[in-house]
Amino acid sequence: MSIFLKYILSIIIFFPLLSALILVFVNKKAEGLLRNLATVLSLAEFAISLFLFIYFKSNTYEFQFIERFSWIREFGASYFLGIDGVSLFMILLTTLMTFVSLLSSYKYIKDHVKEFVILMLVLETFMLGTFASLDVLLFYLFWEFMLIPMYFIIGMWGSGRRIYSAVKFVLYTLAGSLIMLFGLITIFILHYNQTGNFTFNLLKLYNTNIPLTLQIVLFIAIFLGFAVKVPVFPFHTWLPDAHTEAPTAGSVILAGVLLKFGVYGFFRFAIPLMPEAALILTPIILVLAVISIIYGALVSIVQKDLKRLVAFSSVSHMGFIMLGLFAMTAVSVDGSVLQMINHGISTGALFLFVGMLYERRHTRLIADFGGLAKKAPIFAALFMIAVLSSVGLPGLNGFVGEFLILVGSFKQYTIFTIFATSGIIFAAVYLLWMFQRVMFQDITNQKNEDFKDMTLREIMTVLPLIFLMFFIGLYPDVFLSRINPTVVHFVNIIEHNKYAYNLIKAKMGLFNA
Amino acid sequence: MNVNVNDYLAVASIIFCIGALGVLIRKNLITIFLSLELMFNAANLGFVAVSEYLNLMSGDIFVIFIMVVAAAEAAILLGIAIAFYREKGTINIDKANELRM
Amino acid sequence: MLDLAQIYNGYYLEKSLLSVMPEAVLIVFAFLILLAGLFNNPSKNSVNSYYLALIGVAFSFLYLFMLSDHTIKGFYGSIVFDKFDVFLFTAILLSGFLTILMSKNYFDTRSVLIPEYYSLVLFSVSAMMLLVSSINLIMIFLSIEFMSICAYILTGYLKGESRSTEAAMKYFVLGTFASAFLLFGSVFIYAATGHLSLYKIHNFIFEQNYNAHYAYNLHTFLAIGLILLLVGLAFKMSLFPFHAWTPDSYDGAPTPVTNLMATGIKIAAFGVFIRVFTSIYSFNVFNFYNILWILAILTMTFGNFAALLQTDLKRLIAYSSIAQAGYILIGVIAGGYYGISGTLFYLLAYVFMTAGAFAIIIMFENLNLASVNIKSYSGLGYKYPLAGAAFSFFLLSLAGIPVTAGFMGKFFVFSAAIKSGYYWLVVIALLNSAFAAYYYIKIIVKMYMSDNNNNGGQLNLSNGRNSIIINAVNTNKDSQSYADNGSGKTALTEAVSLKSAAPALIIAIIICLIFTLILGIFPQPVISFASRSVTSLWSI
Amino acid sequence: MNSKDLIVWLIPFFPLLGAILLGVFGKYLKNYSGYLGSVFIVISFILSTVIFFTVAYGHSFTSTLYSWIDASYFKVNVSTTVDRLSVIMLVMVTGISSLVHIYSIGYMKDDKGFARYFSYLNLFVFSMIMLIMANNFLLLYVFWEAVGFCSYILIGFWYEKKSASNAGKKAFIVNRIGDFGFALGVMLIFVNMGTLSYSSVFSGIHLLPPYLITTIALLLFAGAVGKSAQFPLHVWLPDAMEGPTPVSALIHAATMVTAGVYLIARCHIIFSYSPDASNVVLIIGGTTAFIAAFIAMTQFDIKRIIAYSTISQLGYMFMAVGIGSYAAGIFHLVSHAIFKGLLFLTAGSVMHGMSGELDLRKMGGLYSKMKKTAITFIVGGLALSGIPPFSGFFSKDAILASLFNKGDYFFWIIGELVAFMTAFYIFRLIFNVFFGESHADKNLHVHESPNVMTIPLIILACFAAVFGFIGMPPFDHSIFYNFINKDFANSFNFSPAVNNYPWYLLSTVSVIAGLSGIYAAYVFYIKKSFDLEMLKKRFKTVYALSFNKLYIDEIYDFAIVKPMKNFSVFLWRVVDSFVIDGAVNGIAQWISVTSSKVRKVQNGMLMSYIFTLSVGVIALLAYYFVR
Repeated sequence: MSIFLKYILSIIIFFPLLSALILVFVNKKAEGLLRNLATVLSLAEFAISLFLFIYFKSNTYEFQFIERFSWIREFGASYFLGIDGVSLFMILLTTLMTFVSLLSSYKYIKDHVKEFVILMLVLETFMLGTFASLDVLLFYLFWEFMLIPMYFIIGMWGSGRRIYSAVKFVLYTLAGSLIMLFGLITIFILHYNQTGNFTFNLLKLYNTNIPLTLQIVLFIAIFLGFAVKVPVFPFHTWLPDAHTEAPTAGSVILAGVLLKFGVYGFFRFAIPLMPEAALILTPIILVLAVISIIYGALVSIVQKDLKRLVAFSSVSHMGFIMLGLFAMTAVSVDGSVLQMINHGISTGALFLFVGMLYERRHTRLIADFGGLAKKAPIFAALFMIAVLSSVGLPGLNGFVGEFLILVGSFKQYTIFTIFATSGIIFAAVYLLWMFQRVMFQDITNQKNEDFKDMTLREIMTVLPLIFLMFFIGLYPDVFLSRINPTVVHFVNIIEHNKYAYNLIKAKMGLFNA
Repeated sequence: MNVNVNDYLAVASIIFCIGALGVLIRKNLITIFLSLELMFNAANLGFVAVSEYLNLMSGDIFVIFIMVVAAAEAAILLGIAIAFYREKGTINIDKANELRM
Repeated sequence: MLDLAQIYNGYYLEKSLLSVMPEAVLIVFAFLILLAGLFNNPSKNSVNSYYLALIGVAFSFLYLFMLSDHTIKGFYGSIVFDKFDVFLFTAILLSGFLTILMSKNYFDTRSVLIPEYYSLVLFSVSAMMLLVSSINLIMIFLSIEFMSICAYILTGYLKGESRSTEAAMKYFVLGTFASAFLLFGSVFIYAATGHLSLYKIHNFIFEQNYNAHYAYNLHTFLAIGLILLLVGLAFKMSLFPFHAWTPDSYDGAPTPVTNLMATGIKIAAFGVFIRVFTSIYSFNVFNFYNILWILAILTMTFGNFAALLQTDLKRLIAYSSIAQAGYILIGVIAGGYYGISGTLFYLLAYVFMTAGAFAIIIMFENLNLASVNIKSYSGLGYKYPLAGAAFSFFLLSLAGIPVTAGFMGKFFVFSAAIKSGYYWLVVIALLNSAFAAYYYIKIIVKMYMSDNNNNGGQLNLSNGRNSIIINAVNTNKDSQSYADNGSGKTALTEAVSLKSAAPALIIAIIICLIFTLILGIFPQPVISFASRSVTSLWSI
Repeated sequence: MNSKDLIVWLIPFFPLLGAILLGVFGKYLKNYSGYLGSVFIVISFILSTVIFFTVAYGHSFTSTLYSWIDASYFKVNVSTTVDRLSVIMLVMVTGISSLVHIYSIGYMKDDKGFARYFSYLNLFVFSMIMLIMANNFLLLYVFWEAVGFCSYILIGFWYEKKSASNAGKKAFIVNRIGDFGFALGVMLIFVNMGTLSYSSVFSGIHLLPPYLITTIALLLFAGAVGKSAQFPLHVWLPDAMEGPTPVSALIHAATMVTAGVYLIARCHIIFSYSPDASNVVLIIGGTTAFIAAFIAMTQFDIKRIIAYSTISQLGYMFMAVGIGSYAAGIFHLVSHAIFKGLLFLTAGSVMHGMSGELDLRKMGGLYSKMKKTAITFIVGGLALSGIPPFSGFFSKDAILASLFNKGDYFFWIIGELVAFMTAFYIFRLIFNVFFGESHADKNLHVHESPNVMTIPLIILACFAAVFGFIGMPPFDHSIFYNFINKDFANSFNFSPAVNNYPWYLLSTVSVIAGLSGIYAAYVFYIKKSFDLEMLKKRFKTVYALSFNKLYIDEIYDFAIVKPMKNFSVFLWRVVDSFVIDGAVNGIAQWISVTSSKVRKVQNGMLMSYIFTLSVGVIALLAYYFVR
């Protein structure tokens, strides 16, 4: 057991890859076996990841379950893993969402099942690695390769303009992350110039002293990489396309996990590495975040395609998360992290439901639906819960996160917060209007007459998410108590730097005019 | 008349440029090769002159090597030219435009 | 372990021989192959010469390994065998080895003279190695010419095929033209310094740098000399605007030869350039760095732009190799211990990914499945999942996606450049590699996601390049049709399965795959190897 | 957890249990779900009564269930406060809910969503109870939204009807607009006070600068405006009548819509410290009371008339709390809940008898056919009109007297005017529906409702008749005032509701206003002394304004909804697709065009290759010489 716990992160990261390897040897015609095996293995993975949760010490911000091996001596890169309260839940979210999306794709993915399940599991490994690595090079390795399985998933099993979307997704994010790579390398070199040691150890790089001007340049470079992933307002256009054309499982993973990487990157890398630049650029980023919130919401209102609507709603929701993170108060960052989990669950669930609609009717246009509640009451009820969770109805998960973000940001950034709060109105507008047109009213389209209600498997797919929606909504303390020490530490770092930043500001007369 | 090593190099350069222009302008494969030989020989001239001026041997040795190589190249060229002629019926280099873009 | 250097200690000529032992072995085997070709039954020729070539490479490796700890100067200081050589010899020999593995299957179906082919390959490999170990302008010129002459012949080796001949012709004229520049550059350097040995030139410039009385015309001579020398070397490295031969001769040459050119010649060219660079250019006389980084930017940008819309796979990889040359050049410009070892690492990584890609191309070519046109690759990913996956992996490596050797190489080179302060150069290179990803991904799209539904299931016999190109698989790309157990396949393609691909080819692919992966995930040993070998550059 | 706490937490527990059980197993419970749902609520009611007496004869107390959110310095518990205000609300809510549940068993009998209906209704009761019991602002906000959500699903209960689902959505969104303000208010409280619990906030609020208190008060009031359907956010309530009638009775008359008044009463300390905010409350209340009554006079849909009446009566309550007469406001809240619940339920009974007919032009002479309904309706109508001895008289009189006493004569006049209008429109309804000749379809079988529906009506009618006596004028000496005022006694600028005035004179004025309204309705609709059509023509503008609800919906549509939609389309089509994505694709396009040009360099001609090479050489040499 102790060995298991000592290497638990590696086990968690590479178990999916091992599973994928096992699946390679399964005959590709045995589709049922492939599906079941993949699902069971991903469930097992989720079960293993729960050990992290159980053995996680919640009263410290220190990294836990640390593993460290020398990797590339010449660069000072090491295989360095460790998690804190934030990455803990990101890992759990990843393992859960992978399981859910594998379970969701029994019907949706009809051909190339083998390739699909293998890619999903490979993707899982890389996502987990990204969340767990504390070595910048290792992080980048996981981070960028993640694109490839996702690219295949969109491109091979997508619909409509899948190739366009897949290529756009890859190039867009690749461009961002390459610019980010530039920033990361520069910090690495700076650290070398200051200490004479090559190291990619994130914890050591935190101590790099970067001149302010360079810091701003580098922050912008790294910002681009993460902002594309989030995505923040002007860099979001890959998202609707990718979401819309991706298969359900792809959308679920994309919304549930992939978008989190941007915010996680800011939290783990961009801000702690360059706190002063982050503080200086905060107003600009907050403006972008607020624009994202309102812009995403407004554009969602008029979408005709269900998935596109949910995709734009993601832009809006991620705006909230960015707002909370960059407000940099303990409460708002707590809210942000919680909202990352929430968004994964809620939007993931929404995509699952949209996927079920698509499986049944082979259309995603809102106008083609209507009156489904009558035919599928269970579907309607569960779908409604997911919608409400996304709307941010109190009692469900979305509310807690959003409220913490807003209340945390309110004091310092009152105006931004007020604008952001207006997002809760728009959220109600676009989601409820969508729900009304899809589920309520009379059946106008004859094809909806034989709409089937959810099967047991489908219920099982969404049930964990629905459960979590209520659980986080009603008892978020389980999550917050583990997130909070990490977040408080994070905010303390910022506060510490704020002091320095204020000194610089005073010295330079920055913003004084 | 006192001939400076610079003058030799100037002459060599002129010959070199003539050769280069020949390569650039002529279309006949053989003529082009002759121009290339001219360029090689310009180099030979330069080496010999400098070698003489500096009272060294290495330049002269180089020249001998160059002459050998040039001979080898001539053989290769003829082979290629014949193959080319077999296929196109001409040795006009403009006919070689199958590989492009 | 038998220590050759000990035995021959003290005997100058023997020591000279020792310094070229790996090359000499190859040359001996090249002659052996020729001889064996004379006496053997023509039908067995192909097999025997193939094995002889492999054994030759193996022996060369053996000698390389035995000598690897020594630094031996020979032939009156025109050749040196040092750690730097060890690394590059390894890369070059690997390139040759992989080329030979690929060749067997490729030439089995084509009527050409087999023994001569293999001996030429060995000759050219030995020429590349000689080039890398040359430290004298004469030797550099000679090895370049040796290498080039072999390459010209190999390029035109497909007798009766006009593209091959045309490629050889263009390559020859341009190559000789560039050699003339190299020569003429040598003249001026000789005139300015009075030396032909790189290290003497190095010392000369080093001393003159501090000498205010350095004559003006000598100054000019040196500048012209360096520029013309650079032109000659840049041609071999296929830097823009001296790249023009690359796409055409890569395209026209037999694919294994293309592989040899893309990997071996490139390594040799960069190897010698590093030697020249570290000894001469690194003084930054006349701000040579400016020229170099402008060339780097132009090269990678041109390569990527030209590759973007390319539909011929061989040409695409040719352009991509131009772009790669741009990236590699960044490492050289970054210079220093870190930059040069990055360059070396990149070169080795480049061997594996490029050779791997060519091996797959040859495989598909040989299976008569696909021409080298991208169109014919659609759907291949489903039909040959492993080959498709491997090909994707090589392409991703070329694109510089992590977990592959290509990423590590790029990372190494770029961080070296940042270390030396070339921020903008790196930014441009990164942007370049972002959009370069497009054309690599385009191929993957074709293999896995293509959805143009023309000529479904119909045989397309075209006499494109002596081989029958059957567009059978490129037909119905809708993934649907492959799912239901090959209802979309024709009987012909059904018959041709992966198993008929030569084992040698598969071995080559597997080697490339493993090394591309290892270099991407656990590059530590190779990086140490490269770093160790770089030290010898300055220690002579 | 002692027994008191246990009882307190059991009150919301049973409705919640009911909601879950009925929601999940409703399919199998069939008709029993109605009984089951009602039983849970009745238990809740009994427990509430127990708590009522505990508090009435004891002290108010708080009870904490668990720590809900604990994020750094933001801590919120799930806990309740049980004081006199909340127990009154509790008893009222659970009592009326019980009756409505029982009534619904009959009303919803044949509906296929029977179980679903009771599940929703139980969920609503749970949320409402929690709203009342909450002891911090966040919990209040949570259940504030939750009741809104229940209202949303209940309004849209018959979701097949587009109008119903539209109305539900509209209710939710308009409420959200109010909640937007409310949420900001809660945040403002937190960032300034560092806590959200009532006791700490109320005890520390006076330390804040006045402008902040006013802002907080106004933001909270924004929430109240949304939830209590005050002008300008009243537009959702008339549409909400698309829901089943018992729902209208319970949610949109008796309980949820009064939450706004409850909120202000609960936060009376904040409002006491902010005269400006209180004035805003007063003005909004007065405006709403008048506007709604004005609109109600010309409507034909009986439920809509009652809905507007509700809005108008809520306006009264806001006027009361606006001048600080919280006791009077709460008193009217309770009595209004009773008689308005009664009116809605009887309207439902009428609908039930008329097979869903709502247009009063198609009714008439129903008195003889459904006597119980008619009588109870008239009792409700009289209570609404403020005719003694019905409860409405006492409660409305308390408000009007407070207004007069405070010196707000203008609003007193408005109040009296509205009293007249109220009596007019409700008797217009009564006369048109129950008296005169029948305009109903001849084939329609009009029948009295079953006992399960009429008995709750009778119970409510009895209460409507007698409840008022606990607030006998003079109000400040009444039982109710003395009971509730313990909670409001600490209010800073508390204005005693009534003080040394000739209360009987004021009462007389009110009664006269009510009676004259009834008489006017009698003259118009029974005696038909005037030609209505002619009057309509003469006062065309006024009539049109009233009939078209002051065009408020249209104005909103024109000024807000349409521009927003157009703007969204603009953002999507122009900004997103054209500008941003256009830029992205433009770059791609540019690269590809450039690429196609760059490729031409490689034109296959050896000569041009040599030329490029030579140019390269010359350029390099030029670099050196030009440098």
